Amino acid sequence: MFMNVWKNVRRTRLRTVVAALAAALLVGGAVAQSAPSGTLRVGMETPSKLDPAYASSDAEIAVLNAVYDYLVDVDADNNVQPRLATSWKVSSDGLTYTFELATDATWHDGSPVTAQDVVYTFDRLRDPAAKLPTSDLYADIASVTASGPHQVTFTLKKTNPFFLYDLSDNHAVIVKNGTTDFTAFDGSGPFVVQSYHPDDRMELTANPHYFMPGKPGVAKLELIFFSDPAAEVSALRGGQIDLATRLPTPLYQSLANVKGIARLDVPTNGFNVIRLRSDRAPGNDPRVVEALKLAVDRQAITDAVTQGLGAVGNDTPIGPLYKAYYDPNAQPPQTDAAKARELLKEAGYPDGLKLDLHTPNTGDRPDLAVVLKQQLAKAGFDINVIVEPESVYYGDNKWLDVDFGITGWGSRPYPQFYLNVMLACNAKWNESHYCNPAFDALVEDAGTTLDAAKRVADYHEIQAMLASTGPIVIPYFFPQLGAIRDGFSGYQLKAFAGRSDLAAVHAP
Amino acid sequence: MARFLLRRAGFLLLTLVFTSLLIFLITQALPGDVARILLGREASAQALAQLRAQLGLDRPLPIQYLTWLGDFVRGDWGTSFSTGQPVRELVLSRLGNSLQLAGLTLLIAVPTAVGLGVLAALYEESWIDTVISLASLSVVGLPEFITGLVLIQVFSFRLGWLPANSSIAPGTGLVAALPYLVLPALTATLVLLAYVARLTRASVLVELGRPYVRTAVLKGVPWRRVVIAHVLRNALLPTITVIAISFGWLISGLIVVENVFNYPGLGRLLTFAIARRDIPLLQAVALVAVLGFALANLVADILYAVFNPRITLR
Amino acid sequence: MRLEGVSVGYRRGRGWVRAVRDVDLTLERGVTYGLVGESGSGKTTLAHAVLQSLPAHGRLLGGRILFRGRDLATLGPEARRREFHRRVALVPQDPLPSLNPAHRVGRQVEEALDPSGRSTPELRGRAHALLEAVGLADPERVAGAYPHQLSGGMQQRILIAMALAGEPDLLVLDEPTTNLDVTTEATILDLVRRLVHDSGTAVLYVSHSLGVVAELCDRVAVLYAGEMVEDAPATRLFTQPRHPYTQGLLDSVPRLGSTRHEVTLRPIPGRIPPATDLPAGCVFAPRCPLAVDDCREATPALEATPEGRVRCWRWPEVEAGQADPHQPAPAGRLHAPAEDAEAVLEVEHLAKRFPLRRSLVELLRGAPRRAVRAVEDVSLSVRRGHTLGLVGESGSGKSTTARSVLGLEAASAGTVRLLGDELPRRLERRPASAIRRLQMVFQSSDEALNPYRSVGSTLGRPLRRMAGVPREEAAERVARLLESVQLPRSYAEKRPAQLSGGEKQRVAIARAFAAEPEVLVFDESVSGLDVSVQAAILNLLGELQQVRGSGYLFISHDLAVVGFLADQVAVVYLGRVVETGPARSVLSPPYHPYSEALLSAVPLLAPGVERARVRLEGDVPSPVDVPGGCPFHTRCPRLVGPQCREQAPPWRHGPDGHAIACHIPLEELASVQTALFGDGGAPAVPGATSEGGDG
Amino acid sequence: MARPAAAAGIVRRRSGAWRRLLRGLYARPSSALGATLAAAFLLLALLGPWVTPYGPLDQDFAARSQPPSPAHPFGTDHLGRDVLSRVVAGDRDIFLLAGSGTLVAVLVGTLVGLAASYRGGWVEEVTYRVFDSLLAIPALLLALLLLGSLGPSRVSVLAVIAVAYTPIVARVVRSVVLDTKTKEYVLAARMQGESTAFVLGREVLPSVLPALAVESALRFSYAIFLVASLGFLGVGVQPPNPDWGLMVSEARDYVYLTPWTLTFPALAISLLVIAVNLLADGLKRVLQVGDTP
Repeated sequence: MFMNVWKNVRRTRLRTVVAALAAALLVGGAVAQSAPSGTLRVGMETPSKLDPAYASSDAEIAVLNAVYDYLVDVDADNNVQPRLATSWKVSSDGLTYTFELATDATWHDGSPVTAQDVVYTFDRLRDPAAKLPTSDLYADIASVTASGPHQVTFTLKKTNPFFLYDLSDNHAVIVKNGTTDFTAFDGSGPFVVQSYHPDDRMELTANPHYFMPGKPGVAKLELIFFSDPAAEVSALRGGQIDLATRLPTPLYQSLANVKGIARLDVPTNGFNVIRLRSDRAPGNDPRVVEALKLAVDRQAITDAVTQGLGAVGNDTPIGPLYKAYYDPNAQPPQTDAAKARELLKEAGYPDGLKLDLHTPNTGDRPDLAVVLKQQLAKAGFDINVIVEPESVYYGDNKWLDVDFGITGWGSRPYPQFYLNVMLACNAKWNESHYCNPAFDALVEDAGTTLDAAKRVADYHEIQAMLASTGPIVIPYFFPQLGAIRDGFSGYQLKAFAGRSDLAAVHAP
Repeated sequence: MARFLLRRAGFLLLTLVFTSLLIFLITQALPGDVARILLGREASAQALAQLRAQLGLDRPLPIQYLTWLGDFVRGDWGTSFSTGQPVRELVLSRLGNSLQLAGLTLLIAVPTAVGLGVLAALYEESWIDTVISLASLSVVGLPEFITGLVLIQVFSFRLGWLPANSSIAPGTGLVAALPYLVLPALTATLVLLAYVARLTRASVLVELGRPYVRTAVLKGVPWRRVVIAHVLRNALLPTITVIAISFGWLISGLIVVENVFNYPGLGRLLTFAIARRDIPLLQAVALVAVLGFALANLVADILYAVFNPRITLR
Repeated sequence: MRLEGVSVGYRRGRGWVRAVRDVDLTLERGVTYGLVGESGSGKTTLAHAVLQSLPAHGRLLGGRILFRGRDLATLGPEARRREFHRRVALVPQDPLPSLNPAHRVGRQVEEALDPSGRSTPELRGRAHALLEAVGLADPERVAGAYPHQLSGGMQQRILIAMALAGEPDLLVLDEPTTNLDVTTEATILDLVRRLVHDSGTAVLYVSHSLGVVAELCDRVAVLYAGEMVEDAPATRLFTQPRHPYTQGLLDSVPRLGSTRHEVTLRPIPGRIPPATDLPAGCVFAPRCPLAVDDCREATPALEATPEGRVRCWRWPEVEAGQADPHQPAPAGRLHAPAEDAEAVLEVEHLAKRFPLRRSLVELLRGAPRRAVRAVEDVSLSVRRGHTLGLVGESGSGKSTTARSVLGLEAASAGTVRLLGDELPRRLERRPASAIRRLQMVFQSSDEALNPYRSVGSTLGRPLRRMAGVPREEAAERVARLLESVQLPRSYAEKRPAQLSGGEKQRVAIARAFAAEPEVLVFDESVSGLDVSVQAAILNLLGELQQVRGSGYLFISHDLAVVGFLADQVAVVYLGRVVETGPARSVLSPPYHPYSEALLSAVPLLAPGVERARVRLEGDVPSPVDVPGGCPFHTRCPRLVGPQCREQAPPWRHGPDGHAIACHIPLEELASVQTALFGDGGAPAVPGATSEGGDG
Repeated sequence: MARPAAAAGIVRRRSGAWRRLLRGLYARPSSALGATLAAAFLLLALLGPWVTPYGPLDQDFAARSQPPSPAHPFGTDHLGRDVLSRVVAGDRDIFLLAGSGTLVAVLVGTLVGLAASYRGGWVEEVTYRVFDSLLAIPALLLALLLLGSLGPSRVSVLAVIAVAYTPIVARVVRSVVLDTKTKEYVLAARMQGESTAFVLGREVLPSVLPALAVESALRFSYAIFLVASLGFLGVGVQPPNPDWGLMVSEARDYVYLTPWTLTFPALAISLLVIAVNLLADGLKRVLQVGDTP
């Protein structure tokens, strides 16, 4: 069971190493010579919100990542890497971070990137009055100041071991001082937007003044939007695009042995959470929660829904990707439908429990719902599956209200995020309405302590708690699947596909 | 003639006013809070209220309607909720693409369908008629999304003749775009084909049975001339109306076809707008489509009147 | 052209139905050959066979058709076009559908001159000449018009012009005047007679109308159930027919001037057998007054007679006067109604206008609202037990008058009184008792009955609702009602589709009588029927009136029928009554000039008898722009001066309540007009069925 | 005494009409095929759960993505669901959705059409002006707008069909009513003081029925199309319902792996639409209804 996961991880790591080697070789050779050349055509979902503060989907982040720069970046192995900040220092109390910015970075309009731009960016994102989606994330920043023309200093209210990761939040691309209208796409990033046709395509060219050496590798980048992954794969097969990510499992599988196309597969910490609202009946009865956990066969779900490509989950958002933080010993109870049925009877549902299961109609969630329905039926749950468009499920906060639902969560480079926003008592998106003071204390400690060993211990305890009694089921972590046309080099697919570095890609 | 046009245009206007009201009401009733959709699941209540006021969503409905219609007529189609881009440019650029596809479709479909219909009628109950009837019937049963998939399999993947995907770049010239247009146009054609061919056949048969055909034959007019100068001259008149009606089908068909082929036309924009609850965009696309349909009908009416001496253009 | 033993059939399922059997016919130059028969006789099929224009499912099953000595079956399509189609011509029944709606008339005539479709000034000149030859005064204008812009008479003239364009050897006229008004019919017949005479081509004239054939043809063949039963020169056929069927037809036609009190029509019992179900032996035997056992077993051959041919076993006896071919006269006599009967229905100054929509432009300009003035000023009075005949051509407002009286259309002005009570204008506002007392029998027998309801259900409803018959008695009353219209009781189970035209009309009459009305309105109620059936219905109406004492308002365009049935007659033109009075007075001089033209136009069953011809020029004016002054002045052949155009004509009263609206005094009219048939009321045809005419 | 006899007569006549209709349909191979196929689909829809080997949602993990075999004649999908059972369940679904949607449209369209066009005047004017505006919106566009507004559910799909097709049915009814209301037997009924309801129901309605039968069949075939298209676009019936269009849409991702999951629902849509079209054609011929664009 765990072998499977580790095999995946190892395989990917190996591939990553190979890719990195290749890239290094290329870059090494390129420093002297290469001007960007060739065109890369990327198929992706249709983005809509391109204001960094609101952008959230993979496609939207991919656009931001190409047009703008993050202060720091996170690589495929979850290590923090320099981007606009070339180096940084952390004070010994862990409350002051000082960043040195690249001095040769410029905006696409030619003006230089300065510390003021960074200050503006984060002041905007953390402004409590504006109530942007990032305001909570950055609530513990005391100040952001330009300590020099190219030096920025962040002061924190309390320690945060993940602060660098927070600074690399998807929303946190650095924008030019004073920007409020983001339709001009005046970024500092590797690509310059030439034209944008919403719901159709975006055409970009290499930024000739880009400050990172050897980047971008291609002279032209075309982002082509698809409303339908089947059409996207048709385009890939037909040679109209070169790269596609976020492929559904069957389409990914169908690309095996297709000449000229290489498949990409990385494990992620992205998951679908099946959550039972625990502050009211029937979810407020621990026996019901236990029955749910007993009724689910996570391995079977992984096999059926992800065709075995996913990593089996343990009902906790802390997956094997987090290495040391992950505790393989924190296991939900062994699948036992009979015992579950017994528990339901004890909880007052001798004839079974009727529940509506709400789920958005995207990704593999409808499939998950269907498989779940059948598994739960054996334990006496009578599930009525209600599949809705995302706009209905998320609209009017329905997802935070319903008793039983499936919600998708994207992959993050560190686990604290999930705990803060979906499981702590006062978490903003506590959809399961889980509230456990002991749990909250552990979360608080893990999120502030600078002691790595302590943090690992906290996380292990959290996992044990969630696996046994948390009102959530996380049956698997889905893989990130993609495919790229042969001849393109340097592409390294990340768990969150939108953060993959398109500037590193070289055309044949 | 001027009066005829004026009256027709008057009708058109009336229909459009009704229809726009309908579209406005339907779109206004869309579930889900527009502001939340705009700001995403992460937005706060305060930001939502602020945005609602900013969008005028807190005003009474009639005012909203009149403002919207007035703005629309004046060419201010608003800003797309989801992309923040001006709606008009977006819709107009897509309209061009859709018209291109629709034009090609009609160019293929109409002569083929009319030809087949006439042929089937002239050889009524012969094997030619049977083959044409069977072929058109089997095509009737195939929804666009199935024919599209089949055509892609055959012409793109098996034979490799045509691209499987039609996401053409904006500003692609017609000639360069042509290979990308063929499969979608063919798909859309198949549905129209059967409909137009069957009605053409029926119309030709009706005319063939009319006494004036016998009159012409008894005059000693050669059969070829009887068919062309007498029968077709009258039989193709109702076909004009049929084509106008099938334009409505075409619009429906293109919504599906554009999605199957990822063709950047109005149809795909429409599904995008619906998925994103992008109301200004949705309203504009719907109105433009309805306007197109109404204009097609107007043109058909005028053509019909011009070619039909029985209607006096007063 | 010669037809030798021709049989024509239609495919029905796997087999063939022989609609025409074993017909021999020779058409010669200069001879006008009449082909008469009732519906179902096969005359149209025969005409199509002659023209080689049978529908796709029809085929020549036996015999040969020779044209100028060549068997037509041996011709290829191109040869047929050149050798045959260019030499024969057809004037069809419906002129409008026979003209291409999309081409100008001139082009179509030119095409008849040169079928290749060229258009040269020379051709145009010839076309204009042709149009002039058929009596179209302004060929330039007519040639530039589209068919729908011309009147029915003009359209028929165009078709005649086209038929004559190729100088055909054979001209087939297929009921060319059936759908035209009687005055138009007369002018067209005049035209045909003149043209045929001038050109000397062979003519086949197909018609159901004995009168028209008598007027026009040299020789007549009678068809019955697909067989030719008699063939003789017209003069002989109409005076001394040899076949009992021919005799029966002649006895069924009401003659102008004969009334129901003087003459009894002798209808032929039964109906024409369908081609799918022919009797053994002589096809006419089941309906024949002379039929003996031999007739029912052996089929007679078409035997030669001194001047013609006849298909009857007993013709020599008829010829010798030993057998009486007449149908027996119905028992019982109709006596004249009481002269002093009270008026049950009174209509005064009835008017009905259908307003036209104003366009937006007109509305803004404040233009007055225009209207179709279907009925302008009609006053009528129907007495108990009497029949008032209302005559006029199409467009005269007869039907609208009827509908307004009945309240089916709300009248625009005027009053309708039933038994002295004024009725509301809309039917829906009228009390049930008034609705019950005033009933109507409609025009066409095909639309008169709901095809989806059985006869019993159709009749039961009014019995229960109007006559208050309790449910349990309804079945019995339906049966009695059926018997009263001489239908078997078992017909209650039948559906309209299973009935013949005459039977349907009987049911319709029964339905109207179910409510036991005081007044019945008949709107062209016998016009669509074959003569033998029509005769039976007319007799029935007379008997029913006698028994029930209802007043009839009888509307028809057929003067002979009206003259036969009516006690009083009113003549309408453009929505106005122009002449009214007792039937006998109206049908004899002095006439209103319009009535005179109508009467003069009626074909008489008397070949060779000459009489005054009064013909009307032009068409009936549009009811939207009714001419001022006397509405008839645009067409009046006796126009006297400007007063006709400027002043409404005064009513001039004669004896017996006879009144004429005309500027010419009665005496003057009487002095210039002659009786238009016989000598003022007596039958015009010697030997026709006068009373007690069995002999 | 008379009444039972009359009732028996009516029954006999009714069955006679049915027999004539059937005989007419079976006189030509094309309409015979259409009628047989449509009847087979209907029968399958009625018997569905009793004849299918598995439930439409039942998963057999051991038999995922199986090609057609004796155990699974149409194969299984990626979740181990039997495609045959799903297609049959989808058949039932399509009759329930497209069928009852059409039925509602036909009923409402007939009632409104009858009443408005018989009544005439401004009622007719307004009714048909509104209907014309509805018809000015292409069907799928209207469906998408309405579904967007009502939210995707089975009831919404049904409502959409009803709203989209009611005006068309009303139009057909109107053309017949306008023709029929001046017929003499209708006038005769008025002359007998019959109520408007009686005139509409007993005198006018029967003449509307043939055209209505043909139109219903045609509408049904378009409704199948529409439901499938909506399912395909993802705004109609939602998973896991075995809607044919939705099945095709879902199976698009699997076209290379398990093509049978796409083939069979696609085939089912096509066959049923063709069958209903053939049937409509036959009805048109037998009931002698003219072609209308």
